[in-house]
Amino acid sequence: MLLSEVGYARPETLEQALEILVENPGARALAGGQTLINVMKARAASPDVLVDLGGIPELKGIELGSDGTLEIGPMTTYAEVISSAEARARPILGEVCAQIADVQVRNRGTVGGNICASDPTNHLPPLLAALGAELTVAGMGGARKVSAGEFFLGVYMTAVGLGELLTKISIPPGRADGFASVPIGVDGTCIVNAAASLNGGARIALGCVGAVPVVVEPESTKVEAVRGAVREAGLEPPSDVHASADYRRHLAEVIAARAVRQASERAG
Amino acid sequence: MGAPVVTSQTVRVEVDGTTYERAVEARRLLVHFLRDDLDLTGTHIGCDTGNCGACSVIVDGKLLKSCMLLAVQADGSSIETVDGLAEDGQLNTVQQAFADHHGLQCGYCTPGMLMSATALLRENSSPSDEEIARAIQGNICRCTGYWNIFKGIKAASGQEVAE
Amino acid sequence: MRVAGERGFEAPREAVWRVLNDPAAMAATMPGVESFDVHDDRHWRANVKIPLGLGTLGMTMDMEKTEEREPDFASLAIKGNGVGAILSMTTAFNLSEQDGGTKMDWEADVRIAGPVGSMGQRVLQPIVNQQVQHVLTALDEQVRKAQVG
Amino acid sequence: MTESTVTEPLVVEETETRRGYAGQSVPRKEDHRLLQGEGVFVDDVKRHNMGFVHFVRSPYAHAKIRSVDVSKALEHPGVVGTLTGEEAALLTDPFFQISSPPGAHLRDFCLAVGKARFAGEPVAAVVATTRETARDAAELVEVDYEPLPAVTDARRALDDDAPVLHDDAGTNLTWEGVYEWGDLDAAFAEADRVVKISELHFHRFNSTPLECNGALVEYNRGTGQWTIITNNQFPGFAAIMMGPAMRVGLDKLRFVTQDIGGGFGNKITSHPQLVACCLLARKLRRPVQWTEWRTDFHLSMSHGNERWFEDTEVAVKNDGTLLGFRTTALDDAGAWLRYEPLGGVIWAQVTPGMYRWRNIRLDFKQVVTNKAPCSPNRGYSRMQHLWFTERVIDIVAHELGLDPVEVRKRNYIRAEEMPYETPNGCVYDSGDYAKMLDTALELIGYDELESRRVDAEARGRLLGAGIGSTLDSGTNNFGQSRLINPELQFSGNNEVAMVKLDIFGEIVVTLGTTPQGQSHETTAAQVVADMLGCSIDDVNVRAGHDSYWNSHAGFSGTYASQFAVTGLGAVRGATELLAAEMKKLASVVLGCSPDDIELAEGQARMKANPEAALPFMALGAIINANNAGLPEDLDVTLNCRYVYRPPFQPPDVERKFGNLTLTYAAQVHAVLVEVDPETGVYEIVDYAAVDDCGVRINPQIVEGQVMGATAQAIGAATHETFTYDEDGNLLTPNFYDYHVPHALDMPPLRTGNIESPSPFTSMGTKGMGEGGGAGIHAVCAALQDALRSRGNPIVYDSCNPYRRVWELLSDPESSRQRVTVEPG
Repeated sequence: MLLSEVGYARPETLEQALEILVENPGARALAGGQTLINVMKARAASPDVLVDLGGIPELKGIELGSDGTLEIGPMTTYAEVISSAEARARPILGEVCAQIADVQVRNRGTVGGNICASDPTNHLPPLLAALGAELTVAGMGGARKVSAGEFFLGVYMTAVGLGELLTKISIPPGRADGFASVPIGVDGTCIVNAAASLNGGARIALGCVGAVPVVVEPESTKVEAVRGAVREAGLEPPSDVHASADYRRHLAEVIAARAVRQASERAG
Repeated sequence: MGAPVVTSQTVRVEVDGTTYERAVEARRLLVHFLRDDLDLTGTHIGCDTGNCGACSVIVDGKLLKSCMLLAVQADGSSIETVDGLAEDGQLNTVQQAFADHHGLQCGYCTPGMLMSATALLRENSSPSDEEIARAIQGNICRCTGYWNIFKGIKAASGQEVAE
Repeated sequence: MRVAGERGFEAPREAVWRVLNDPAAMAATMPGVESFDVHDDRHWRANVKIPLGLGTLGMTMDMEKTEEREPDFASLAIKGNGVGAILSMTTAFNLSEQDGGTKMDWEADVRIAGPVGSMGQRVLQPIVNQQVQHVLTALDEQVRKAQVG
Repeated sequence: MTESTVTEPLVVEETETRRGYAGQSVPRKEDHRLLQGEGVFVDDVKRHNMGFVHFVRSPYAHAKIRSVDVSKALEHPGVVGTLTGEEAALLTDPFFQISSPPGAHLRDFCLAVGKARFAGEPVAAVVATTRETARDAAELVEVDYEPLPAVTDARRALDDDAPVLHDDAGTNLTWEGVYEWGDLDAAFAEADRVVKISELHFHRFNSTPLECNGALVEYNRGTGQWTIITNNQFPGFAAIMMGPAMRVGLDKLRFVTQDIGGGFGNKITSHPQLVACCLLARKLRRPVQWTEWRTDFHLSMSHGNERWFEDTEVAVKNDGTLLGFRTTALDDAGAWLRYEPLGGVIWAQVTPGMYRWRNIRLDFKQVVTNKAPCSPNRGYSRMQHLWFTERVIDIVAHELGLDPVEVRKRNYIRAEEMPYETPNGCVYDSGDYAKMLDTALELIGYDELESRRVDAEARGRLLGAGIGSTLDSGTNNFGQSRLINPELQFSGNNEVAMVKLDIFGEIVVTLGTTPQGQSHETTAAQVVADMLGCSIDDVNVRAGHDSYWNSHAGFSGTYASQFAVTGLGAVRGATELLAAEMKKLASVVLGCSPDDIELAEGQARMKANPEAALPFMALGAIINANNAGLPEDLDVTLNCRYVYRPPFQPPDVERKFGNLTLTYAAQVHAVLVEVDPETGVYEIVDYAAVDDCGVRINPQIVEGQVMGATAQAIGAATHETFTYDEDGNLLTPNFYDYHVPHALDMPPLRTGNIESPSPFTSMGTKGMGEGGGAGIHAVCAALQDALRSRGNPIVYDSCNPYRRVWELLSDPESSRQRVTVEPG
């Protein structure tokens, strides 16, 4: 419950934030804090400095481009996604954000925080991987783009390196998306989740079955094809008090098929 | 000119209409700042993982859990807590409805629960059962099973409640 | 938590054996190693800062070689002490010659206790797997270096 | 001060005709402060210069402690001092053990000494000027551990190669007892069938009150007295544990509680931490404050008893008539016996469950394991046993192809048999279980079960119905502790109340209880106002407990479903005394006989001439401030203390026979679940809870207890579990993985009520509030019913998260191997 001593800075520009991160290798970005503060309460991790991104206007907001691409600032909260008119261009985004945690967390937690935390049970990593999102990572030397499929490196680990920040999430247009999960209780922590997108070939991303989302591309959207593709993905899911590895493997097949079914219904 | 890195700073907040200013360590959680530094003990702590919602307060109009926010992050904000709900010791509508429908037993989750109910009713003056349950999903109660809390919130919104 | 696997090296068994038994080379395989002290040929200590994205997990790792049968078998006991976690691990490897290279069968029994445990198995198990993969990849690198050098 | 004690319960005055507060859902007195955040919970209390305590906890489930070095912690700025196990062992004696040998030999101190026996066990304590600093410094305490193998499965604890936790005991089997009543051989000879169940498992969980434990402890050097402001829910028990250990008399320990954020039994055994705080307050010459956080609580405090039922055999007739059973209950107490082995007898309060079988044998074995110590949890020990009897009923019905409703009705104890003496001498006071079942079935729409099944199937779901019938035995006869240890000198029960009329006419009620949400201030005021004929607003019931009020006795506290009997019994007794004194005083002033006086409308007045009246204020003023001229022999203080003592005899230790509790509230719950056969995910779609706790003083409050217990049962049945890995790490150490039900998890609930007044209590009330276990039984039964068409699996565990349901679906056969039916 009680944090270790930590430095705090609240920069007003992206550049200031990057400067602090570069100067302090032990510094970490603080987005909504709905994961990081908890990890610090447990003292499972103790950054030297927290760089609060809450004061940087350019990291917020949702824009819908003329080509239908949604550009979401990483400091946009789930609640803002849910209520955003622009975000309805890709309805699955708001629908999934509404399943995350609870009102309080949705008011504070951010899209960027959810994906940068890269907790294996989070909702957005598999969703963005399935949607084919592109993530912009900026450092002092400039910005680069990383596909969602390559963004997640491990638990709490992403392509955002030391001295870098996630600055934008770009989501291509589309509507034929689905999301399914087996959570603990109604809308609790996910035991297995899956996102599917049928915009130009079927792509499924499975969550909770490894350190990072596992992307599967079945040959068709038929249930057997989907389940077969998941079966062949060679999943090595963790075993815990909620599910054995076998059960997670089984759920991954079922849930993937359900996500694809939802996506298909929307495609039709 | 970069932003300074500090390990403590002076935090100025308005809580339920009163302005407070205190020097506080960067690591101090908002809930401890309220309870220990400002002696506003109405806001409670029931877990250490951000799950239970006993510490829920409204910061600049948004319902948040004060255990997942540093006090320094709240600098300059206006905070509403359970202490500000009643006026001159008169229970407000939501508080009275909780009492009428026995929506509390030990009373420990109640401050957070009331803040969640307050936030809901500001946005939705006539919530459905489902909307009420969603609004307090982030608040754990171990005494009531929530059923009487549902009734209390529904009644507070002026809707009829089946007994 | 028990993890096991096998790995092939394009190097003779002796070369792999040397790397595995060279504390300095082994130190280089560990994630976030900051300093390294060799007490004697069976005991060494490392200070590591395991990078975890959200922060680092500082730990002092005491390693003891518990058994050794050159050139194919050794086992180690590792005790790690950190603020967020206590680690206790036993690991063993078996080297055999295979297709001109070397095959290593390895297994490890990893036990983690302390505050990091309160974050839950959903993150712990993948973290352990991740760190093991890190060590194995770094080991490849060390074997290659030893070959070149 | 006037004091009196009686052995017989008081009789309700039949002349009372005025509609009183009793029986009405009057608003709670507690609510006004709690709704404004103005309750005083333990962590709200502050003292000048107080230091914050942080415990250093063992990361290992089992380890030798080679050394504890606090020097670096002491050097840390802001640190005030430390306490180690070695110091504690010098300054205190081991806690008194309830058990007979070998459990009696355990040496339990406030901190681990020499060895840590579960992950999370406090090993040392650090005090600093801020909470954060105390934790920083705790990390600097260097403990040299030598890890030892751990045993976490009770079934392995008695293996030859199992590590022994307590060398002083020499075995992990710390207590065992054989209970046998009736004629088992005859029962099995008469049986048409014998149903054998190899193993059933009741899992480990607790009620997780939202507020964790805590204390603020001050030491008065001049008097040698400690003031312990805490949320311990049974200070009487804490005192008898702490006083001898600390080598002081009980008056040196002043316990103060006000508002408690839920207890459910889980706040009874905080005495080790309280002792550590006392030692620190004395050593450091300053108040010390300890707040337990959620993860600390899960790791170390008050888990509910985990129990295995092995080699069960049930003797049954073809028509479903139950004749008897044999089983072995293997109870896992965790690492220490802090309230145990009382669980080894408490179950016997409900030996036959609600059923008429007369031939029962149960071999009880309790073992210690490297897990957190067990102590009472809502439904303590009876819930485990009742789950077992309910599981037996359903499995027997299932295997014999009988209707579980019919089997229950055939075997339920009948209303006309009440009061009913069980095979072990307990007396069920009243009730009509069959009627309760009918009510529950009606509420759940049982008539339409088959059409709902068809409807669910059409949606790809499996519908199942389940019943849980359960008893809530209240008001313990502590004489049952002698069945555990014949040396113990405990028996009976008691509770205290004081009622006084003060100078300005206010009535002040002081209780010995420590409520945690049970609304004692309100119900006590209802009773007092009715008896004194005044407004409930004129009755002030003091909030909380303070042992300096002298309103407590040895068994005072709030636990084991007893307030409606013991607490209100004491309140009634004290109020009767006060009423008599008020009448006597009024009669002197008004010049008549006390019999001519009635108390009504806040006045003592002459029945024949209501104009001749003294307001309560006048009575209070006369005695307290204006008493010159009163007759010398007027024996009136207007300050009455009463000790209620229920009518108990010590049980027969040899036969393990006797009445163990005074009242038996009953609950019948019925649920409908829908299972998704593809995933094992299920949902409770309908729920009915029917309760009978005799006369209800405040129906809304009673219903609140029923609802709360139901929600806890739903949580326990579905997701809540303290699960350990084989190394002894707790896998559910906080609300990340220990999923308690949220608002969205709650099914629609219908409640029903029957009132069967208890013939044994003054108002016909029964203790209540712990009967929620019915929900666990009902969910288990409903799952078994739902899965019938999928290979007929047997639900064998009390906790059925989705993964277990999926296991039952995907491999029904391995669960079926647990059950065989043989000819009798």
